[in-house]
Amino acid sequence: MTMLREDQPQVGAGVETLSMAAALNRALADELAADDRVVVFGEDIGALGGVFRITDGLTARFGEKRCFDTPIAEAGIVGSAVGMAMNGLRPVVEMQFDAFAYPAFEQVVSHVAKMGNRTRGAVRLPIVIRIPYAGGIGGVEHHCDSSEAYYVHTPGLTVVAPSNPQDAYSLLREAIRFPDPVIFLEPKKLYWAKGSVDVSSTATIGSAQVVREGTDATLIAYGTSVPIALEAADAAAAEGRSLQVVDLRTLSPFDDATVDAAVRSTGRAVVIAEAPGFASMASEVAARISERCFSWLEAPVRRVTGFDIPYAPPKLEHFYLPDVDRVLDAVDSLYWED
Amino acid sequence: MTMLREDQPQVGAGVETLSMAAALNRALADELAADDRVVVFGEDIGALGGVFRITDGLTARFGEKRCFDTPIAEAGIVGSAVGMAMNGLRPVVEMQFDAFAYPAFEQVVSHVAKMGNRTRGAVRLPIVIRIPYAGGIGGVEHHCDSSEAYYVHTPGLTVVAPSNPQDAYSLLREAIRFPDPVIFLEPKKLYWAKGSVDVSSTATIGSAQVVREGTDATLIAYGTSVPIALEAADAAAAEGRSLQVVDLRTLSPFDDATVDAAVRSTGRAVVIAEAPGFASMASEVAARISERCFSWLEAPVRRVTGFDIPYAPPKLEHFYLPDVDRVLDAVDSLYWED
Amino acid sequence: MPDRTLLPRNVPVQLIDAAGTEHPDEVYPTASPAVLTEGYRSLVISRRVNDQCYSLVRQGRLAVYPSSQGQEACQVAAVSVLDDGDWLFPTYRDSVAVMLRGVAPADAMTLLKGDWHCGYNPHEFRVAPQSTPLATQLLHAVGFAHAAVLKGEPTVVVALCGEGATSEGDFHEAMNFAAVFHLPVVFFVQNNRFAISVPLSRQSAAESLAHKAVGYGMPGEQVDGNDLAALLAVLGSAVDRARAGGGPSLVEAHTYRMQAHTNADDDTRYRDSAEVQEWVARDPLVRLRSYLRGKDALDDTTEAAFAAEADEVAATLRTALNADIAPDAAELFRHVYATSTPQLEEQWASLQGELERSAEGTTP
Amino acid sequence: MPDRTLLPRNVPVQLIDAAGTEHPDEVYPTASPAVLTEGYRSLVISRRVNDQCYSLVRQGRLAVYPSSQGQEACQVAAVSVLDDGDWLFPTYRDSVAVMLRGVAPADAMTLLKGDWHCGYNPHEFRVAPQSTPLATQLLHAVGFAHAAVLKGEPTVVVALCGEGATSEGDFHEAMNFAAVFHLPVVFFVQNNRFAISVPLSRQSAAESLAHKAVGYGMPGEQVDGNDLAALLAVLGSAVDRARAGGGPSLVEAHTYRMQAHTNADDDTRYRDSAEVQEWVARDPLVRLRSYLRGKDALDDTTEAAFAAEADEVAATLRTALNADIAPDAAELFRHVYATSTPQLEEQWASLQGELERSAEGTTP
Ligand SMILES: Cc1ncc(C[n+]2csc(CCOP(=O)(O)OP(=O)(O)O)c2C)c(N)n1
Ligand SMILES: Cc1ncc(C[n+]2csc(CCOP(=O)(O)OP(=O)(O)O)c2C)c(N)n1
Ligand SMILES: [Mg+2]
Ligand SMILES: [Mg+2]
Repeated sequence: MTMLREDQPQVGAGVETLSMAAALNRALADELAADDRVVVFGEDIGALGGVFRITDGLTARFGEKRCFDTPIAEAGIVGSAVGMAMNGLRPVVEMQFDAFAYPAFEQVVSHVAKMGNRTRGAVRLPIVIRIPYAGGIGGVEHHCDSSEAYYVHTPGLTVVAPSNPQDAYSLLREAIRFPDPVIFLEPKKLYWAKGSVDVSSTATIGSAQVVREGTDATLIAYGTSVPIALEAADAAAAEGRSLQVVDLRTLSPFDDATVDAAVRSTGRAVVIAEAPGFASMASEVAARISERCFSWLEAPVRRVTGFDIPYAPPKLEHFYLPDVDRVLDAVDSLYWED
Repeated sequence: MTMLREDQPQVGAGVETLSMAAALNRALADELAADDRVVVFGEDIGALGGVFRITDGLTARFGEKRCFDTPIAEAGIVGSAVGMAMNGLRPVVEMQFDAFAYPAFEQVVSHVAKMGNRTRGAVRLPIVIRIPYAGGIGGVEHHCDSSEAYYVHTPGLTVVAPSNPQDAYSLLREAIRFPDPVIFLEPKKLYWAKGSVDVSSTATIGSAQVVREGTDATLIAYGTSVPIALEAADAAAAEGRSLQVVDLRTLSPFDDATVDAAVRSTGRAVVIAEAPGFASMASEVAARISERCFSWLEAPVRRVTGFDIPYAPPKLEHFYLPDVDRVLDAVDSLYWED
Repeated sequence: MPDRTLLPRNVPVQLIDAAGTEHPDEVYPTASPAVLTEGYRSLVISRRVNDQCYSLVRQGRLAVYPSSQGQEACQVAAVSVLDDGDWLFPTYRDSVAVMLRGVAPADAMTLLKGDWHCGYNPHEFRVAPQSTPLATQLLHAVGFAHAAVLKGEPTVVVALCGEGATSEGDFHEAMNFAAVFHLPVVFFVQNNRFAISVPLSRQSAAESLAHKAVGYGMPGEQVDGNDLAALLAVLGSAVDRARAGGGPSLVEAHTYRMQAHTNADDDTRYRDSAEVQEWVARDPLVRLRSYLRGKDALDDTTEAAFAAEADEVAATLRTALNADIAPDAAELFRHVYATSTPQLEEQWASLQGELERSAEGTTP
Repeated sequence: MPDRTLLPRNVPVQLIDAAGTEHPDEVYPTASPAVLTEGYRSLVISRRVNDQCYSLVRQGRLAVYPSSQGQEACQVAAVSVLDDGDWLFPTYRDSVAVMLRGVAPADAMTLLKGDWHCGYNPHEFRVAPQSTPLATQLLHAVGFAHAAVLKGEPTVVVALCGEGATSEGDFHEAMNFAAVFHLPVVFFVQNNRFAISVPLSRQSAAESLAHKAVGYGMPGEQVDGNDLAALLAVLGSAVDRARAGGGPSLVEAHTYRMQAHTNADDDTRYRDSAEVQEWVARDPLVRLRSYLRGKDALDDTTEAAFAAEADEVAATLRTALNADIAPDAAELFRHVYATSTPQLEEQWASLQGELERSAEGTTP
């Protein structure tokens, strides 16, 4: 196996309309083609192509040595990824659903996150752990957790959550090329949403993006909550309120510069995330903004999050999920004096 | 085994001076004596009495059936506690150090936290998971994690962290009697700090306490950070600044009433915790206060926390740990206009 | 099961072969025709429930259905060997076993139809909630049995899992705890050859899964998982052993998952229909029927009665699942804690506010 | 190790008994006196390092020391069987093995003396960082070997753990992955009878730990862990087998932890000194010395040379650890990520501010 690296994707340059699932599949294929140190493995990701088909066709195209099924053992998957990365490969592993990543928690927290530090950089772990996250797909219990809080709290991890096919493509390629481990959270319910993807476009891990300009208040979202924020902004616009939307894209490290500038420009902020709100990513965003933008804030930072309960089952998830109305209610509560 | 329950401790009523370690040991003994459904197990907790001696003498006094060692398998310990609780016992398990609780993470998040809900209350799990947490003891890697963020974010768990022998005693007894699972975080470095303990005193899980009155700013702390907050308040008093100190005691559910009232009374707040700050318990406290006390706040809520790095080793932990100076610096930054 | 030979037999115990012919075994007796006829009745009902659920999921009445079609003999045997006070720890694929334990069929499908709870009171039926996180329930089973021993109760626990789940760390920890504490647990692995798309060969390189018992110092045995008679004998002996204080054991049943993993799965992506066809010939119902017919233990009348009973169970299930019951949002908050928290009270109040506003039509 | 008998031998392989008498084995050859003399040299150095560390921890120069006293033959053998390009995955108790692999003794003690890093570049010595979370490193070893196979490299990996660690789920998952993917890994369990205070009987009810191999379909063997000759033969054959494409195997060494778990432990709480005394008689150095003396392979001059060399190693270690090196706070932030983050930059700046202020004496 040579250490070949090419900066340009091997196939399919140009712009196409793809679902996020297809964009992720393409990103994997393009990295597998570009760098033969990349290996993809996990449960049901070979012949089946993954339960969400994100790895569809990869074994057929790249062979059993590059993309293969493992026994069902998540600590085993992540732990052996650690060893593979130590031995020069760049493993991309799939956790089937996010609650099923928990058996790997010790490996993630005590090794994946810490190896670079405990070897003074002599052993860095370029591992990508792909986790389909969040709900909205009518999944039964344990299939719709939003587990990002566990990962963003863990020093040493880089945590990414795209909200559209373009970012999914670019960020996954970037994550695979990243020198450090990346937790790559894929918003399940957006897998089938389409968008145009420029496969030659690159991404920077660590940068948020203002995805809609607005002047009255800033909505801060990531992953599944971005489309809701955008919809809410549309609805608010119809009522004459101009909402800015920031897509975090990378949760950790956090893009303070973009977020601070956005919030300071409007003086009001709502953070939207699907996970239970207590001690969550949304808490961090709210705490940071409240501290860093204190003198700019006209109103308390509101959080629209999941309730602090186990994820709701299919029949009740519409009660649970943050939606446009809930976002607009939060916006309404931002001490408007006019 | 009968279902005997007595409301009064069997031994040693009265007030005594005890270390926190001794107070915890006493609480276990008193509950073992009071309720024969209580069983204590874990790694090295039998003959050895636990690596911190918290279970010292319990096997000798109550026998192998009430207090026993298990194979080294943390998921095994927590998972079998689930089954025991289903079968009418009240297991109290020890995780040897907090990083060594991670192998049990799936059991904790997917079962311990959710069983009551998924059985509509038909199966509640009165389990106490004791975890010696945090640093300051010169421990080598993996021995000094502060992992509370992982637990407080998980719906269905109750998370307690005492800061003194009295609370340690009363809260542990209460935790064992609690109908739901409790994550009981024991601040390692305070194990040997002494205080007077009234074994007849009872505690309420869910209530914070103002442990020092003050008018200029509120320090919010728990576990290891409470003594630091108190020391800082002493130092500030010498400089003419009156700091109030709140000891959270229970991290989840959160005592908003006490905290809100405290912060509103001073208009300034600093949250102190040893864990890395990002998306942590301290983030939640800061975010809540910033939102709920917005109109009362004269300054941004400051957080004095661990850095977002793996816990520092013995030789460097003094750089890492929040200390009095850091707290006073934060207090100084609270927009004092006078 | 013999008490202390280290290795399991290297072929699965079989008492009635696929053609319905009996092969008497020197260790394991074949149950009486009366017992087996009763077992056949359960098989017929179980098969019917599997078929009914297959339709219900296509009609959108179940969110998902992991069928045990082809594995009904395992389902029936796992429950038949239990005493009333014994406990069963099932997985998501064992809804039929849950039902056979007394839970109303529609209640057994509660989670699968999209509700937030397991559908039954575990204590009432001595059945744990069906577990989805693989192998985790084995540890609960072990703890349950441990408590029984500590309390001096004669409970035996049967813990179910698939062959894929044996790869998880929790399987190992459960087996080891059970062996070290010498607990009355029977670990019953339904080896249906696939874990979703992944074949057995990717889960284990061992001689058989029953051989895993050796590493824990407990007896193991392989059994033909489509032979109800063999299952009753092997599981029964394991349960007897456990109850007599003989400790845990591991039973591997060789069977086959005849349908896709769930309705959401497409099994043509990873297996040949020819392989599925081979297993049709080993159907657990067909062979038992032909055995009982041969013994004159089953006549047309009885068969018709069983069919009618199965129809009725299916009809009840259909009716129950076709009923549209409005979900109650309050249930989301009600059971998270024994006593609600200030935070949940606030959150529920805010949701209630939303619901009231939208009921009042303030939202268009 | 024989290729495919299911069960390990039921007694540990022993070539040289506690009295120094040889017992030739039909499968495992005894290494030449020259090789064993070289091994004896390593044993002498290893013992001396253990003794030196015991003093250093009492002098506060090490934060903690988990001694391998009594287990030196295992430490020496684990490293001796490796080719230069092979990898070792050690635990916290294997500092001596790390040193024998070429790491300077003081560097091997880096973590134990209270620093934040493992003390050596793993790639330079083909030794993974010593792992504290039990059994986790076995999976790293498996992944490392898997990568070697995928890249077509001849690397063999030896993965160490204690008998207590075999109870962890990660042990199981590692064994299983290695077997399913047929990887060149030798799992080497140092069964020193105790996991801190917990005796072997509380970790396993199996015939032996080597019997666990059966459940994965790999060969297992027990060996006298205080007999360097037996260890070299059994581990050597396992390594050869792995290199030849024969897949993984499990070796259990029966040995004894002569000192407390670490200096922080009080072993009088859980074991009799009589038991410790029994094992003194089985010391790995004593028996090898008497064997080599009997073979006239070891004379006073050589012994004196070994002792002198050991003294020198100990002296170097002492000097290095007695040096007070001021800790550099910047190191806390430097290696967390390949590229630092805005948050860490801010945090480091703020710590730097504190340090400068206190250096300037603004804090009294
Ligand atoms: C810890 C965990 N990891 C992954 C999954 C996803 N998953 C659900 S069923 C399944 C296959 C299980 O196969 P097996 O144990 O053989 O049982 P079967 O479905 O064949 O009855 C997988 C991987 C899960 N439920 N839990
Ligand atoms: C996952 C995990 N749980 C618990 C511990 C705490 N611990 C450290 S050493 C030890 C005993 C290990 O015993 P064994 O595997 O026999 O190795 P030995 O110390 O005897 O060499 C324990 C319980 C740990 N390091 N990791
Ligand atoms: Mg299966
Ligand atoms: Mg040991």
